[in-house]
Amino acid sequence: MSDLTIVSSSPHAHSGTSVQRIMLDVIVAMLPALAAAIYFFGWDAVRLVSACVLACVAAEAVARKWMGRDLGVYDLSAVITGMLLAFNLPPSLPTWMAVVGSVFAIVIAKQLFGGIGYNPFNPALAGRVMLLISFPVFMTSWSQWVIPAPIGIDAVTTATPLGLVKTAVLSGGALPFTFNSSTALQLFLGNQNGCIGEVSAAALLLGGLYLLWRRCISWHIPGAYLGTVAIFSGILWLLNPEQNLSPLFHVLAGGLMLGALFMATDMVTSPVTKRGMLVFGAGCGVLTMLIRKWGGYPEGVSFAIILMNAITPLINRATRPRVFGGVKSGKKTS
Amino acid sequence: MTPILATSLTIGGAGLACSGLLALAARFLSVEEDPRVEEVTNILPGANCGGCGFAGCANYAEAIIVDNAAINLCAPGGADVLKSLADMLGQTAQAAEHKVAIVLCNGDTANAPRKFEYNGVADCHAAHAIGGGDKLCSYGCLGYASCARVCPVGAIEMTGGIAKVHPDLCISCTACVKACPRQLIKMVPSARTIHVLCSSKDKGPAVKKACKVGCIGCTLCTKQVDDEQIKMEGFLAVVDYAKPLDSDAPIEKCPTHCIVRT
Amino acid sequence: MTEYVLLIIGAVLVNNFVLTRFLGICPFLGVSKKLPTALGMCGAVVFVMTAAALVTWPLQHLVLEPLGLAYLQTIAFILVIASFVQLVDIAMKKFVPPLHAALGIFLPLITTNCAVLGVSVLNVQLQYGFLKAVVFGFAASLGFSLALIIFTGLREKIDRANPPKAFQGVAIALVTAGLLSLAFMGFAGLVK
Amino acid sequence: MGATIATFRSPGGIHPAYHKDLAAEQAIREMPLPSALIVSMSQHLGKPAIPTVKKGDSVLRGQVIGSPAGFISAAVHAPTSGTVKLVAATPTASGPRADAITIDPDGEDTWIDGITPCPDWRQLEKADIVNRIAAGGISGMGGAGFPTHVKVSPPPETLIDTLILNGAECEPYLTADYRLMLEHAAQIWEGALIIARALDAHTIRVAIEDNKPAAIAAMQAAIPAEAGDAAVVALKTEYPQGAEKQQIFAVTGRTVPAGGLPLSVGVVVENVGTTLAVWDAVVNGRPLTERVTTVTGGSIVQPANVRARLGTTYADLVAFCGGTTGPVAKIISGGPMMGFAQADTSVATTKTTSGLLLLGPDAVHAYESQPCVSCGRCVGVCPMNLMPNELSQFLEAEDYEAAEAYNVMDCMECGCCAFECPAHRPLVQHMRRGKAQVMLNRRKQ
Amino acid sequence: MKESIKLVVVLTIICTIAGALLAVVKDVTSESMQAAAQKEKNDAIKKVLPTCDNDPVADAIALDVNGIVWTFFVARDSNGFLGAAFESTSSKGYGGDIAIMVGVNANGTVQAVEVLSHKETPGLGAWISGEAFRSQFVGRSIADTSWAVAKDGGDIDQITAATISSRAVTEAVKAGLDIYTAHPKSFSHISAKGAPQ
Amino acid sequence: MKFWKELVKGLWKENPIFRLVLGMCPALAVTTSVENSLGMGLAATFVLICSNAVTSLLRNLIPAKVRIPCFIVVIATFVTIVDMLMDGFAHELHKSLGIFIPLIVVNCIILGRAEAFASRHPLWLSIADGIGMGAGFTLGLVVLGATRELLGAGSITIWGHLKWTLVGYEPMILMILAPGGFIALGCLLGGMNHLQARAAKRRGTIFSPPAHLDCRSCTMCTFGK
Repeated sequence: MSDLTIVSSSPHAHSGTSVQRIMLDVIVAMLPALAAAIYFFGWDAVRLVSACVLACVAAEAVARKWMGRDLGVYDLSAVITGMLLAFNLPPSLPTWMAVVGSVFAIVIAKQLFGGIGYNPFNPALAGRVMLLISFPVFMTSWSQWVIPAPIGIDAVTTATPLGLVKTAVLSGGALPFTFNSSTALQLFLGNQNGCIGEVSAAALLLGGLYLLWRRCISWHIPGAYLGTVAIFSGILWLLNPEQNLSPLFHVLAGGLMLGALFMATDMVTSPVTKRGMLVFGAGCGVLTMLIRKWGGYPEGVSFAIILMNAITPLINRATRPRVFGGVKSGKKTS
Repeated sequence: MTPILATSLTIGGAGLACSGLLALAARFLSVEEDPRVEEVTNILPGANCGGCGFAGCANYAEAIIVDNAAINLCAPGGADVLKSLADMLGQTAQAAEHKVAIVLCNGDTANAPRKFEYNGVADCHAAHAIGGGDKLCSYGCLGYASCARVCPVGAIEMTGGIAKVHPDLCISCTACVKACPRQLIKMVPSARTIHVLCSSKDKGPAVKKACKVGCIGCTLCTKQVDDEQIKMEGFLAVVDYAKPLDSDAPIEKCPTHCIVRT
Repeated sequence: MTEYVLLIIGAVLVNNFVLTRFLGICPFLGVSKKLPTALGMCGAVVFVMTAAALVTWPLQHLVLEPLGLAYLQTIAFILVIASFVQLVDIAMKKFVPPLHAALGIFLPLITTNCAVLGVSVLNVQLQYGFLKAVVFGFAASLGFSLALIIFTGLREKIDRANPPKAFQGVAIALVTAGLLSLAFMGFAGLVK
Repeated sequence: MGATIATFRSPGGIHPAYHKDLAAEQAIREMPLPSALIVSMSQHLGKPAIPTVKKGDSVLRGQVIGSPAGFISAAVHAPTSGTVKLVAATPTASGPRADAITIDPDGEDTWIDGITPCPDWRQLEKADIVNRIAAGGISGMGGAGFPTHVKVSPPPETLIDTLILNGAECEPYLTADYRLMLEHAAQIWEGALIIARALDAHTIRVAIEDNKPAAIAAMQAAIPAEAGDAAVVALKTEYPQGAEKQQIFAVTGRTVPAGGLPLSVGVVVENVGTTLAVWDAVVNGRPLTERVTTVTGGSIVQPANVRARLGTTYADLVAFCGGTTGPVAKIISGGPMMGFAQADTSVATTKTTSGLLLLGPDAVHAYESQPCVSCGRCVGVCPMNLMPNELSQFLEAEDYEAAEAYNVMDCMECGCCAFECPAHRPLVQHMRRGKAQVMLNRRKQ
Repeated sequence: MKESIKLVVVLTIICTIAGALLAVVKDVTSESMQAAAQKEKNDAIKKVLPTCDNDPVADAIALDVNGIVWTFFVARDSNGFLGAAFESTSSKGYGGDIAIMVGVNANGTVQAVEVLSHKETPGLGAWISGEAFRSQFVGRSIADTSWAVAKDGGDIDQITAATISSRAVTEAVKAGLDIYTAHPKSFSHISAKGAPQ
Repeated sequence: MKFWKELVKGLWKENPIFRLVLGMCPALAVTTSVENSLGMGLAATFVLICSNAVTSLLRNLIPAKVRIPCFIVVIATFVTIVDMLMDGFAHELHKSLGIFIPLIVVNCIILGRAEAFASRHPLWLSIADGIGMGAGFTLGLVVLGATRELLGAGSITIWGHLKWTLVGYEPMILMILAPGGFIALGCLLGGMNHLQARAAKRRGTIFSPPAHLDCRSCTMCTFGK
């Protein structure tokens, strides 16, 4: 540093926030869910999370080095990608597959576009969807319980609650279990089969609240997302309670909480305007329910969010705020 | 033989019908348009890449003829297309002397100190607008590559904090001339190799303070030439490119070495 | 009715012409730089693909098949589609110049595009009736338009991105298309 | 009767650390004449004034040394008596060079003849008030420097019903207006009455942020009986409440159309400092030759509010305030949000110099310009409802047409976006560059 | 105008020549094209009915059940009626229609199942054409089997993560088998040699 | 020598897939296996050689205005021939290539070469160009097909006889599905760009990766004009 004064454009003050700080907050917010994952799945959770995080960070460093750029791992975004990806994996997945998913997420979905900020799709989700399509058998094999079997939902089964519902509905049978307050509590606390990070809605909510408090996310996306899912499933439920479970089930089951609070809210791949966020959240909700209800997969959160990622630039365009004092006209928003 | 005949007749008939219809349509429904538009369309590469800002090559062609759009917007076409267009439209009718761009500043980081630590957008215009640019010399090259970025052929290289044009790559599009906020880039005949690489209008002492290789207005060089091939404009020696000059004397005499042979 | 709705959902989302069937990749990659351009392209594609389905079905079922000349399908289709579009182009220029200004340049561009010929051939292969064939042509073009519009939005983002030198241009566009196609896999199974 | 609370909330806004405690309790100090004054001809918005003196001339305080170069321009007066040492193009605080007249003070500080006080201004015609303001060379002292005589002579068909005195002083660090309101409330009110009379405005509002209760109380207490519909409005403390359009909305609920002037909604906004200068010019007949500047920042030994002659160099101001503590990393003319960083302290004060800020290395924030992470914070805080994220990326790609379509011209460079940007992008600089280029492109057409 | 006429003439000539050329090639290849298509079907039938010595295609029986025509390719040898093969299509596949060929013994048990065409996901649903899945149908009849996949409580083990495809095949086998079993009379008169009456 | 040059340029210097970025539809659609890639490549090569030859022979007989329609008819004829031949003699392959056989007719490489090369060069050079470009196209398809089949199916099979298997590898089904096609081609293209940039650097020239599809030589859009 020379003894010359620094000259820059105004403003000369800054809020002190930084990308790294925000990422750190997100990591902190994921800790409760991580704890829940370790509690429910034990060694497998530790194994997958550490494999994914290490692979993501290493892939980022290697890719950036190969591209002749700075290391770039200090912003911690690769750590988040790793954790999120791990959260979206079934506990029994072989480690090498988790590593492949991590490398795909970081190299193909992120660094090829230039790294943080440039990626159009959420890397963790891209990695997850890639794994789901590449290794469907491994990605849909759910391990048995390591803690006392849950009540209400068949304890021996190796399927997720959503998977059970899908199978039942597809074969034209009745709903596989009744959904009451005790099952709801199970789902809320995490006593269910599923990906390691998605099972405990309570832990995820805790993290989500922290993010809201830290202003890392706004309520718009999760609110619109969860609300739309509740309304959509509520309508289906009212129309035909024999074939559809209650909105509460749909909100608590599967990866919805994880998706709505941690993945749909990824800043890079979600809209920047408040109206856009509402549209984005609602779109995620509709697509999730569309896939859950009529699609080939029992769970639609990942696909819904990644599809909405794709139209985020269009949403941003369409929901451009009207300039203060500007006339009401859409002529420039094409 | 019948199936072969039937097939021939069917396809032949189809060909006849289609081409006949088209010929009729072309005859009776044709719309008058400037034939030059088609001519330009044919010159353009037809990539319809939209890079020029128009929807496709035909639209661009129309814009060139009707709205006098610039003819140098076609990147895929490159210099060839530009030349053909220019020839066709007579925009550079006279076979002008081939000119190349040159940056009239030699004050690289080693020779020209900074006056403050600039922290902001790496763009010459932006830097120039803040405190008049971070270079102590308020005329010198800021080195934020605004010219290099607009060069369609990558002929401008940033070395030692100043821009240098590779004359053999330059296609004389003058984009860089317009891009420099300090008007440092001039088009000069490519045959000329002796230049005064300074644009500072400041007086000698001020220049000396701001740059080790600036023109201090000592007028020594003007005395080495016989026909004002180098003359003084205020406190700055300027090469008159209209007059031939090929003498090493001014280069040797210049005390700050701002006259160079490239 | 349900049948047609499913046909449309199938052609737009599940078996998207561009993203799963790989038809019409050239305009998909080539005309996705700016949204207005892409929209013009979409208009032209919807028109031409529907028209192609409309024209080639009678050609196949009323001319070629009765004459036992079904094997002339390719050559007949391409001739008729190309001439028809050219005709429309000329007529449009004459009678509705504004529309021609908006869609005109795209018409010849996609005349002989594989999506257009593809929809005609698929209609024959899938043995669709006339109405179904036309609806399929229309739905397929909607699918193309959807993919193109989404991709254009993404493209405007990735054009500002910072890929490594070797991946600039088509390469990164292809990777993006791949990720978009990956996302569209979520619609699998929506229509059996 | 307490102050009215503003009910309307304009979009966006931020809450920076204010640091006002550094100088808020420092009463205004008169600064003695420095050894040289460098009086710029470009102290206002619009065309620079034209020097009317040359090297060697002797001048008297209040003498016109720069005559306005058109309607939207302002006269410049000699701040003291002395000799003209130099007339030359000199760098200004905002960057570009402008003519400046260097005066060697003779120490006498003799006023020019013909200063005519006018305590019974109530007898003056409107045009006379405007003329006296124009003769005083008064321009906005809040920052932009719009010539005041232009502001107070709206086109005849325009009806102005409200005058807002801007005492928000929303910029961090700055306390000059605050001190003026505490120490000169009565004179400010009288100035306000003068302007209101010139405008035929029947409503006067004084807008002050609610983090300055003392100023609110002082202005409230000083409301003159003759002021009709007059009140002090407490604004929610939020940057940039001092921005004209935002303040008009907060106080009156009226929205100035994008690209339009406050006149179009019947409002004129004057800074309290300007109002005081108007009072001085109309009542005392004295042209604008000095102003109060807050000299503050972590590197100033004795932060203060200084009444100094126009043309006092920053170096003299700093010396008057006891010099600096430790290394100075950034010198800012104005407030931290919209002020201009300086290479050194050789620049002199002008009518718009509301503050001088010297920051140490620890208080300086550096732009690193990482890629935009689309967090949308800038969109949320933009008081003009723009999308700085998109704009900065358009401008990085030098796509000025797209930037224009995204309303870059409506940016007022308040700095909220860059303040909030976690990627430390120099957003305001992008906007400035974009605005300049768009103006250039428009002029070409 | 002259230009236009030239255009029409040249294009017409070229088209005519092209047509002729195509007709010739068609003439040359049509036999092998038909043969190839025929061979494909025959091969499939051969695979599911390995022991017959007649031409099952020539001896096919058509049954009209509720408006749908089912074709049974009858297999015979010197001992008489061996069984039949039928083609069955399920539209409930994951990626589209699944067409299978099933060979049935005279006593109504499945002899072999071949997958003719499908659009199932490679590496997943596509395993329906794998030996492991197909072989579990062998020896089953309508009566002794619960015709559903294990997940639905039936006897057929579905392919992991490809229940839909497995279910579709199972249903397709059952559909044809049902008809075969329900119409014993249609086959009972088939003798060793002569064509069915 | 000239003949030789035209013959080899398509393999690397002007490779239709990796340099000109042409014929994307079949390049993505049929490259799920080496077998299909090879079939498609050979079919396209056949059409390319024949249409190049005919175009070259007719090049002085056809008036400029009907050039394109005539070329299309010629190409469509050969495509139909290939379609019929394949149906008759390579039935399985015909089935798996499906709709993409008739679609060779709209593959920009074919018309592009006819228009850009064959209509301006003598027969023997045109044939060389057809062989070279066809070989380049086939090579591109096979490389892509091999990558996708190996990663996506874990093995490579050619006509049921030659078979290599990646032992102990769990196939990534994605690679033989649609997204895998895009991603594999994108990555291969990026890799090729990288190699060429390195080669260019060694030669001291500047390399810029293809920014768009090179449809310069395809003039299909001027049909009938």
